Amino acid sequence: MARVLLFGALADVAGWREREVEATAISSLRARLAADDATLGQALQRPGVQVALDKALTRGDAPLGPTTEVAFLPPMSGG
Amino acid sequence: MARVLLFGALADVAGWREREVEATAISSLRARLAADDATLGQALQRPGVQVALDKALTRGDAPLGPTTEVAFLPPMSGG
Amino acid sequence: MSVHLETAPLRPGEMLDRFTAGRSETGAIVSFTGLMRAEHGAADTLYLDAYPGFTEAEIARTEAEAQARFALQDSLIVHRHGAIAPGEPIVFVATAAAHRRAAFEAADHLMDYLKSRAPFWKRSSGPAGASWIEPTAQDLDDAARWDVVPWDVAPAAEDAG
Amino acid sequence: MSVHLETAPLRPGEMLDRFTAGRSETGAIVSFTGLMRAEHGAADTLYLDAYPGFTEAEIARTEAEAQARFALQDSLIVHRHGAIAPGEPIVFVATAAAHRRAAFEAADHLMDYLKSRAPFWKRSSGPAGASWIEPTAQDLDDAARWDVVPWDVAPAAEDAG
Repeated sequence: MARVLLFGALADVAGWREREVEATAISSLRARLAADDATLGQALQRPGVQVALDKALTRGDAPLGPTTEVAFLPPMSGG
Repeated sequence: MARVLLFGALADVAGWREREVEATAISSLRARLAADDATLGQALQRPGVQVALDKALTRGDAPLGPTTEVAFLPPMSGG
Repeated sequence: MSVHLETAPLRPGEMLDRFTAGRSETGAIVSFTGLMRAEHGAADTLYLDAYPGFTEAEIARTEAEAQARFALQDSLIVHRHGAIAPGEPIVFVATAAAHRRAAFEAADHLMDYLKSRAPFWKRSSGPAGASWIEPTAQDLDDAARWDVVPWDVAPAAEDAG
Repeated sequence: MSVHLETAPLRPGEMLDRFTAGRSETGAIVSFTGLMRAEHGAADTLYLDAYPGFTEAEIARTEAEAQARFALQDSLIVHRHGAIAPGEPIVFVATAAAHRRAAFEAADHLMDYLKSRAPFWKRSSGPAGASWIEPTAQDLDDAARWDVVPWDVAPAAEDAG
């Protein structure tokens, strides 16, 4: 059960900001989110969307532990 | 009777900051101040010392009215 | 040095006084307060999304770089998130240094970073609707001004304040 | 726009809050607070001589030039005179503009003028005695930075804050 967080426009696209999702890797998490919501699945693939695991930016695939926090971050706009 | 004001190091040299002096022009005022205090007379001639009449900078000689305020300003140091 | 996120309205005067108190070797304190503009009625709410924990940590890295680069004595960054109304402060930055050039440049640099690269997502709402905002070309240019200077430049010697 | 001389201690936070209040089209407020440094015990009093009436009027001319040059919405300059103790504010400058670059540059410019050319005469006292201080070469260089730019340069367009 990863804890998934969406920010900015991604949360608007999905209609939620935070959700528990069963997944053991970022790749399988992406597949599950896309299966539930194809529009969100596409939005997560857009260039500039970054992924943070437990508040540290990561690239590519990575395994998820049972309590990992996975955040999908659209391009940062500044404050 | 001009009202004479001294600022900064000039007031230290003279030992006073403000005094009424009988004079009808800047030139005669300078002569009278130098006659009373030769060190002050010299200090007032130093390059960079400016003169303001009624709070407006002036150059060269100028007549003084009975209530003119004459200020001798050493080089400005900023705050 | 510290970075804070707040959802309640910011109080710049109180923050400036607290930041200024008890400094005997500081000659210069610069503060920047960024306010939400009403855009003459075109904007009525700015919503700033942040990722608490991540956002402060990312900002703190840039703050630490700025402290070293400009020989700052201290700095404070307080950023609002959530819904913000016109006229309200969005961000407060303060920098303290022995001399004014360093304090000005550090505050300027921190603001360029905060406005263009910091981990926030912002949505502006008004009578014409709501939209998510990307940094402007000017914001990116402003931030890039600092990239061309070597990081180990020494601050220029200078008089008090 | 206003210029004030004060003999009582300055209150930067209060001045910043009053300057900031009620602005719906201001995106950026920069403040500068110049403090007297103790110089690790080498300085115990700064005495600033001013010529009330003349000093404010001269500063106001530069303030008006800065307002036009940087398209400022507002500015405030409050300068202490008389005897000042270490840690106390000497000067407070605030600038308000739609965008941050103008507010930063105007405050920076005003401070360069105030530190090098404004009509004050300053004497620093410490254990080693008292002496009248002239502007440093760095102060004059800082002030001269602004002389090479044409006065009618338009401020660059830029995002909020």
